Amino acid sequence: MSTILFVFSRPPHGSINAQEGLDALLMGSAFTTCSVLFVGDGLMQLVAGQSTDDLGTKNFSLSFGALKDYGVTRIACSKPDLLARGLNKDDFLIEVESLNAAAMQAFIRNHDKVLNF
Amino acid sequence: MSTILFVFSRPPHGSINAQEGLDALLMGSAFTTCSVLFVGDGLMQLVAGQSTDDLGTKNFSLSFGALKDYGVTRIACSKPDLLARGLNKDDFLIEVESLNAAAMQAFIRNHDKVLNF
Amino acid sequence: MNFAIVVHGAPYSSEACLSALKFAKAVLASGHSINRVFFYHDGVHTANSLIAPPQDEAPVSEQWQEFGTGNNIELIACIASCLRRGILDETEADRYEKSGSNLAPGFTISGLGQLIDASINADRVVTFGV
Amino acid sequence: MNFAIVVHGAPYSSEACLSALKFAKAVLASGHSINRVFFYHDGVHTANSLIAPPQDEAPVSEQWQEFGTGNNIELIACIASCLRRGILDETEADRYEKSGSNLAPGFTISGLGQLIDASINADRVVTFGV
Amino acid sequence: MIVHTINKVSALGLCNNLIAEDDKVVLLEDGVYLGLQPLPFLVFAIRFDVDARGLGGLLAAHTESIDYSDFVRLCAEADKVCSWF
Amino acid sequence: MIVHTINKVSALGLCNNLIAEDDKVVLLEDGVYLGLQPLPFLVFAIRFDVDARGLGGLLAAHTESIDYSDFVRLCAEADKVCSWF
Repeated sequence: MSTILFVFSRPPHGSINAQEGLDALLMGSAFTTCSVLFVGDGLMQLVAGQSTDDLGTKNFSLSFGALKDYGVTRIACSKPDLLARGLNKDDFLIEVESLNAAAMQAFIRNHDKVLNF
Repeated sequence: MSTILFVFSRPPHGSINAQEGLDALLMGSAFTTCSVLFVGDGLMQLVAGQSTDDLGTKNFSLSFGALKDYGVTRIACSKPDLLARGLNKDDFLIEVESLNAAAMQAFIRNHDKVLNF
Repeated sequence: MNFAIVVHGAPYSSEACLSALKFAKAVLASGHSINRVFFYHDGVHTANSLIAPPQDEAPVSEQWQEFGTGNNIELIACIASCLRRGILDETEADRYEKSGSNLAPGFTISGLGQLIDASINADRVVTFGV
Repeated sequence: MNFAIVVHGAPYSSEACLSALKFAKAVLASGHSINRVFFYHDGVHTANSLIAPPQDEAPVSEQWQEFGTGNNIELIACIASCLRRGILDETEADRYEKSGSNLAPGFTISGLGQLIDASINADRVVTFGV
Repeated sequence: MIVHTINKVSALGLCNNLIAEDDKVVLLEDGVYLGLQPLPFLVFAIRFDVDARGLGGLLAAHTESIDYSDFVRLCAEADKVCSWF
Repeated sequence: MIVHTINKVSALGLCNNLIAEDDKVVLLEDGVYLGLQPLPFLVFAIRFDVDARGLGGLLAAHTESIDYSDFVRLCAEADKVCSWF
């Protein structure tokens, strides 16, 4: 069975890309082995304390807490992109591996398919 | 009567923003005094020799030649953005003023309204 | 003071449509007026009557309808943008021999001249882009 | 070799929809096959039957219909993306009590599972994003 | 005085040459991420967008959170509004 | 070998750390503007997109113009395709 790596590169809330990517990941993990890599402003999806009450949109960041329960195998982010944004992993709402360039390339190589959002 | 400055910042063909911006400029020039400023990858709208025959989309760059006939007052681009792209004005299909930062700020100040595309 | 508001973003796909609505409400709440809201580019998707969003997402399109109708504010969807994107009123549906129309109540399909007219006559123009 | 193709961009608004079509045609011309084309995000606008583009612009949506029907290739539009964006078949129009439907012939509305299934079973997945 | 609105990080590159010394910048939507670093302008960020993204405690000291009524007031005080996206 | 597609200039920033030495990069749509400068990868650009933008004579020497059948062949030769947008 093909394994799938989901790559998330868009910030949350400004467009629905992030939310529709997460929907696809949750669906994917019901069918096969899936992992996820956050790159660029996609890292912003993981920032803790998101509160959309006043904005009036869905706070889908709460679903990230359930990724492990859904069976998502590895949850990782780009270390260079983390540093470039002045963030550290304590700012995130879940535990995430941070990978350097070589480790990210290996991560991609070790999956059969890549779906980008 | 309000004067309008149109600001074009998107490259052509990848999305319809550039084409719909041009449509708005042509309409605007029928009603009032209009000028246009190209910034960022919007400068790429002006590159000569665009040929969309194989792509199968509309080659709206041909309409830029008619801007003066439509009464568009001034046609200008960002000099820093021109240099950053390694382009010079000979690469363009029409004659365009290139403005430095101070001149662009004055250009915006001297119009009543700004419409960005 | 009189505002013209221009919306380039589709509901859900982009936040622009929701931001513009919040801004428009604040304009009225501040005692100013709005001469027209012009939906251009993907913004015309706001006028699609067939949108059926999930229960847990804000019904942005419906909220615009209520805002326009409730405050008697013109909501204009650009005709050229609409035709390219499949938003039709009954007249256009007939003209192009389409099976039906899908323009939501409260919206009017009209030409780009309405954008220029609104821009010229407003004191301020604010665009919500994508 | 078997390809799955994923389209995120709406016709006209984005070139992605047109690039995907050119790619799909080249896949078949090269002797490969396509197991499914999955329209997600704004890509589902391709399935809107009410699009009436100007004469001088390529009718991308119609070209997809012809491609799918002519080559017997599944064109699936994601149901969740469709509902948010106002693309409905008759079943969904009835369910949400809407005045009509606008799904173009040749397209089928179905769930996200179809994206995963196509990705797993294809030899290659290629996404055309925005 | 001109109000410049910025709704995404990449749009700063379009306008940073065009913002005059006495202009004001309103960050909204994904543009609020620009409020994390100091910028050489007078910068305001829409609070709803800041909160939605969990950035309340992360904004640079000089980035002022505002609501939509403040945004409208800034637009009314300005000579015109220029929207970058 | 992985084929990476890039369809806009800003997407290069997302993937430049993720492209391995033996990978190949296909520029399409607005991504072909990246073909104007030398890039440290094996770079191909879709000819239809290059021509539509008037870039025929402006591409960097090492950027190779290809058509869609070449693009399909590169995908078939690769282990997988990764799309950046």
